[in-house]
Amino acid sequence: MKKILIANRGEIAVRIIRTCHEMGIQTVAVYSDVDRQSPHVLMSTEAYPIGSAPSTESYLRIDKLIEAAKVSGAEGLHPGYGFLSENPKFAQAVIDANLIWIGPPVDAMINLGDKIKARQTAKRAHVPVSPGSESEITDEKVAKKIASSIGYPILLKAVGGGGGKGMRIVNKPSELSSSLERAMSEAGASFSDSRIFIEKYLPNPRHIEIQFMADAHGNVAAFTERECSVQRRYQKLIEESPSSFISRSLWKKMAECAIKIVTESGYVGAGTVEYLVDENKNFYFLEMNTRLQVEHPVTEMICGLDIVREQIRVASGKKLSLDEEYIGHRGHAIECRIYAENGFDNFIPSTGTIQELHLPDGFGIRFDHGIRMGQEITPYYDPLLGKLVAWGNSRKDTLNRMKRALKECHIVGIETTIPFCIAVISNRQFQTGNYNTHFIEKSFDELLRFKQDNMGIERELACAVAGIHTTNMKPEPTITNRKTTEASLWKSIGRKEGLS
Amino acid sequence: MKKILIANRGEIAVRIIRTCHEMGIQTVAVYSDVDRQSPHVLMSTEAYPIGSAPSTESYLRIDKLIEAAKVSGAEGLHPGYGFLSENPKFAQAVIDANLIWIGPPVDAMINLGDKIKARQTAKRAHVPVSPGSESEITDEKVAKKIASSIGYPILLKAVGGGGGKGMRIVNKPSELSSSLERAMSEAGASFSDSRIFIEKYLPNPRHIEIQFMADAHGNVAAFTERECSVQRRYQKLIEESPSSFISRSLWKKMAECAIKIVTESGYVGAGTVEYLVDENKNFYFLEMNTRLQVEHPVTEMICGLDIVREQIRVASGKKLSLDEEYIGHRGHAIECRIYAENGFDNFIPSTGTIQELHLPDGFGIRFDHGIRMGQEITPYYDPLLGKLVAWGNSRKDTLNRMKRALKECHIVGIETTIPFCIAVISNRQFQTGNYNTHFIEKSFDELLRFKQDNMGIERELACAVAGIHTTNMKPEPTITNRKTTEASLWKSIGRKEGLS
Amino acid sequence: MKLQAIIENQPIDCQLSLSGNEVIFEVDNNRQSINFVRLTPFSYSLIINGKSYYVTITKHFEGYNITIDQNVFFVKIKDENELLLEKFGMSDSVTVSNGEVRAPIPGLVSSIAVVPGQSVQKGEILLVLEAMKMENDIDSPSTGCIKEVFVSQGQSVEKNCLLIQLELNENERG
Amino acid sequence: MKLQAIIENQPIDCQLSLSGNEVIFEVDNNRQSINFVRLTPFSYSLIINGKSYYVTITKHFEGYNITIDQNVFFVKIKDENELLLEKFGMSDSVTVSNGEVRAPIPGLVSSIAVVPGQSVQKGEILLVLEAMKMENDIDSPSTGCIKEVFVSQGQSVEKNCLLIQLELNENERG
Repeated sequence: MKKILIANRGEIAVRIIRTCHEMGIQTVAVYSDVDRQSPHVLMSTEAYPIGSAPSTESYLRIDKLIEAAKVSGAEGLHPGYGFLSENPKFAQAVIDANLIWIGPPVDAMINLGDKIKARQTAKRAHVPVSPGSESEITDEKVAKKIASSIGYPILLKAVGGGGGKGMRIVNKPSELSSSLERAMSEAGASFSDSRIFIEKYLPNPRHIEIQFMADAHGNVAAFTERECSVQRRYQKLIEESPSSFISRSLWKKMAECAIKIVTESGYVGAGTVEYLVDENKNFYFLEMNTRLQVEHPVTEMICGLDIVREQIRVASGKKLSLDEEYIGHRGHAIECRIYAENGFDNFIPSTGTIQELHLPDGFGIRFDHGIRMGQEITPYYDPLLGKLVAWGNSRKDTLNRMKRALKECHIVGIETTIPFCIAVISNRQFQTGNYNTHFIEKSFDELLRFKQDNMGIERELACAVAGIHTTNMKPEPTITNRKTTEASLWKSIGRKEGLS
Repeated sequence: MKKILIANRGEIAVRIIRTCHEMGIQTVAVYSDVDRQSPHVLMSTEAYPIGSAPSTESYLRIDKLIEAAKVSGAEGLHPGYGFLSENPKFAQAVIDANLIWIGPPVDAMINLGDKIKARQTAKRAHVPVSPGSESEITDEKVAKKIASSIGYPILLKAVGGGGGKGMRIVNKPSELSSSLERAMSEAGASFSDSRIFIEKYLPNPRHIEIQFMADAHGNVAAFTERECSVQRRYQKLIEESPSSFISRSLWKKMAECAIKIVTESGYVGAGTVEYLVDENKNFYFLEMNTRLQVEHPVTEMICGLDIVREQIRVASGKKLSLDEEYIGHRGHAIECRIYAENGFDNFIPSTGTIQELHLPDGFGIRFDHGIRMGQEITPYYDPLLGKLVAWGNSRKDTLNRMKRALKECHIVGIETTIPFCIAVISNRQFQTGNYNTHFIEKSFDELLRFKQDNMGIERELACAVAGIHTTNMKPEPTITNRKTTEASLWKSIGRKEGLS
Repeated sequence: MKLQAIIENQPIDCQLSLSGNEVIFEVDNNRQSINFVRLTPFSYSLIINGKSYYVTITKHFEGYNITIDQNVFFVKIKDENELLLEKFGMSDSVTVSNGEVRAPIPGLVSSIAVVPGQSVQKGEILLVLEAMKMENDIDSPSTGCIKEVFVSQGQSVEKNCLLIQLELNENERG
Repeated sequence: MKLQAIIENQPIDCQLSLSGNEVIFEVDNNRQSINFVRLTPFSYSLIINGKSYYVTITKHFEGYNITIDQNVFFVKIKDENELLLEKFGMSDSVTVSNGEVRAPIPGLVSSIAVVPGQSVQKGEILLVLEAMKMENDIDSPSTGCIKEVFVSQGQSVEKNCLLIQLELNENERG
């Protein structure tokens, strides 16, 4: 392939552009009106507008994406994650337009992307699956019946996609009706598919997943597990690999199951099998992600392989550049998702302009992001600004390095999850490696206390800075003086611009 | 150690601060007047002023450095590279002040930092040494005699330090006098030591070096070789590891020699043995660097070890965290030094303000730098802004990744070696791996042509942008309109400042 | 110069005397000498007794968001004139619960659960605001009656946009 | 609008018509439509027939340093008025070799090799300028006689600072 269209935005579009350029492949970016100045547009070889800000008018418009690919002469299309990446209709439209779809075969997407079919596929492959509904929930009555048969609490989940969207936990029958309605509405908005199914709610699970790569020549490779139990609102916040909870022999079993599903479904490309693991180390198939995942860099850092590059190679019909089936690792890696959200205030999204940007760097640090100074963070899309990844020889070294890097990262003008991530990384429970998917809710008070304990002398300092700033910035009080100030400002602007 | 003073500035001070913070060690930065706003000051736990801009008034002032260490309560001192890092008097003063010197023992510094004594030490350790003067050159007559005995061309080199400072190649007797004078003056200014010695000039050598670490418990570890043949003015520009020229068996021999020198000199800490290797793969001891080297990240990337961390551990009396003597590598790494210099105009230094900064990132990329937006690059110090390092599975992958990252790096407001490094990385000769220390001078025309060939459509585009910029920026012609512009500028400033 | 800093709603009286890049900062008779430089429009470097602080500052409502070592502080400053006005009861800083329901975040009104005239309990859902793909319930801040709904389904709203006006019960007024 | 761009000393006549974020740019009857946005005071994004360019621009002497894809171009712009003045012979852009020796880089004068009244050959060393730890020879641009030396040893000089005034031989004047 000589030219690839990336049907996405933000950090993942930037991430894919980087690998394409390293492979000597030209890139085609697409952008909505509010993304004209976004990094993926600036970095790409080519860029085409595809509509207005709401993603239904741009990044979810199959027709416009195909048209941009045709106009630009792109040979392949990479969907990234989110948006249309797990939509088999989109994949089919791409293939019908004689473009190479950088993703799994459409059949595999249908059978695995659809959460209900995925559970059936897993069962056929003899992979353990948790109790739940065998088909979609058509009405409340059916839901009530299934829920009481498997026992509350239960989980409502979207058939059409993941990421916590359209997901609701239901503790008792009285909550079922409104939760079902809300879940269906969210699922519809996020995936254009409002179907919901029911799953048994496991009390203290860890979220463990197996990333794999399969080529069209029958080669499969499964990587060391990723632990993704630090979640808020069912969305991952911090991921690491390897997991402190999973022995090599347990990993091997989970990896074998992943490969069984790949074989059963005729899967080709990159994918991830997600499991829930209970306290007794029983694991259950949770779902399959038929696309590149947000947290894929964690695996790249410990196995030394560019997963996007493998995706492109495989889509071109090439063999995997790996010759083993079970891929080991070197050291430890951890990822903190930097969202435009205030972690201590219910992860409320923050919008605004990035006034200044100082990013961490140095040995073992990687920051995959899609932001730049002066950029406007709008409420239209997912608030993920970037992913800070640290690598180290041991888990302890890696956590220390991550903390250093988080403290070095200054994204000025919006609130981010950096302070929250620092609190998590500094948390003793987290440091022991003994945590599950309830970590954030259970440790929230402790995390908040950590933050407040670190606000000693700095309170007064903040007052001093506000005082200095106010005093320094104040326009002079009289009209006469103000004119002078204006003139000198004009001069300083001129100087900045190089005019004087 | 709980607190370390870093007697340096720029990227290396930042690099050392990072490791200290990861180890939970507080840092003390020192700064000259012009460095008050430099990143190493902003990132450090503490910072103390040590004098005016010229390094003789600040970074070379032993008394002020020791005083800052005392005032701050630092327990150890890391000298970085350059400045006083190879000065045994400084090391002794640090030790006399009851501080831990993070560097080799003073004796080893004297015997190896002094280039003449180093050659003698190498000879005693049965390591091959090239022909040259056995002692320092006291006058021109002696120089003439030695030069004619070993045969022109010869090389004049500073006894007291490296980095190409005080180095001159002399082709014929008539050039000797003025070259000697200039070399002595430069050496004096750079190392407070104007002594010069003579070495046989090898025609087409490759510069290969062995990084090693030794602890106080008799453990030594030698790392895979670094190739540093891409040089201008005897200063390294691009380094990589491993070298395409060195087989594993040749590396083993060079590493063994390095360990012999360590044993012979009773060396403890991090150090590098530099060799010249001729076309027949004979290697000669060139000199020893008794300090951390600029290019140490290349080794860190392929061996997965933080060398500064090992330095600090060893200085604290701990054992190396390596248990093998010969350290292998994974993949390939390359470093481009980003200097504030125009590589296509005789590497003329460039000063000015960094108006904007966009740094490369992503898998396999590391950028150790000491700059920030708004920073003034002054002529007072070494023009190294940072070091861009790429890692990849193969040399080819690594070069492709480096090229991508160089293109992503925008340091606006000053000229840098980025365009020159792109030309080198894109050069076919360089890509084959078949190059020596004359690469830049011999390929210069080709590199320049590459640059010019890439300036096609962009010439017109540059005109368009200049036109747009001039038209957009122009103040309105009449006084009345100008007033409005002023008012709106005032407003926009206010808005920027958040006043309105 | 005397100033009052209101940090996270807590007033701190302080005194500031600037000369060049040095400032004497005094709180509760505790004097500190601070060396400061403004690095950019949005950041400062402070050195206090050798300790180095990198501080960023951006305007936020009527005050500033100030970040030190990744901790964010919201600070408002009142100068001598403002303090004097306040002393004479002329301050405008008193906030009243006036029944206005404003958008806490920018987003899209995905559904409206109430109509004018309807009575609502405190905590009852008024409308759903969709932002960054999540649906956020906007609950009633107090018990009362819907006076007016200013937005319609599908409408994009800015942060702080007035969404709904409540008629408060007498005892709910602030 | 008609403009003349002088790029690396080569004049290019061009025509520019801006409307909003679109500009029609014409050189030699070759018209291009460019979509542009100013990202920051020092950078633009251009999209031309789908091709995306990130461009940075900083003031440099009387023109601009413009960087596109890591290539740096020095461009001066003359507008219609300036072109008109030039047509009537009123241009001020003619440079003369006037015997001035200026500092090509900022640095420290580490030694001076000449004294006033001394004759020098073209290429002879006049003084040594130390910058960033390297010693740089400043050679005489032409044969002549030293009229005045404006700097002394150890002095720091800015870029473009007048170092030495030469009295040129008659045939050396430009």
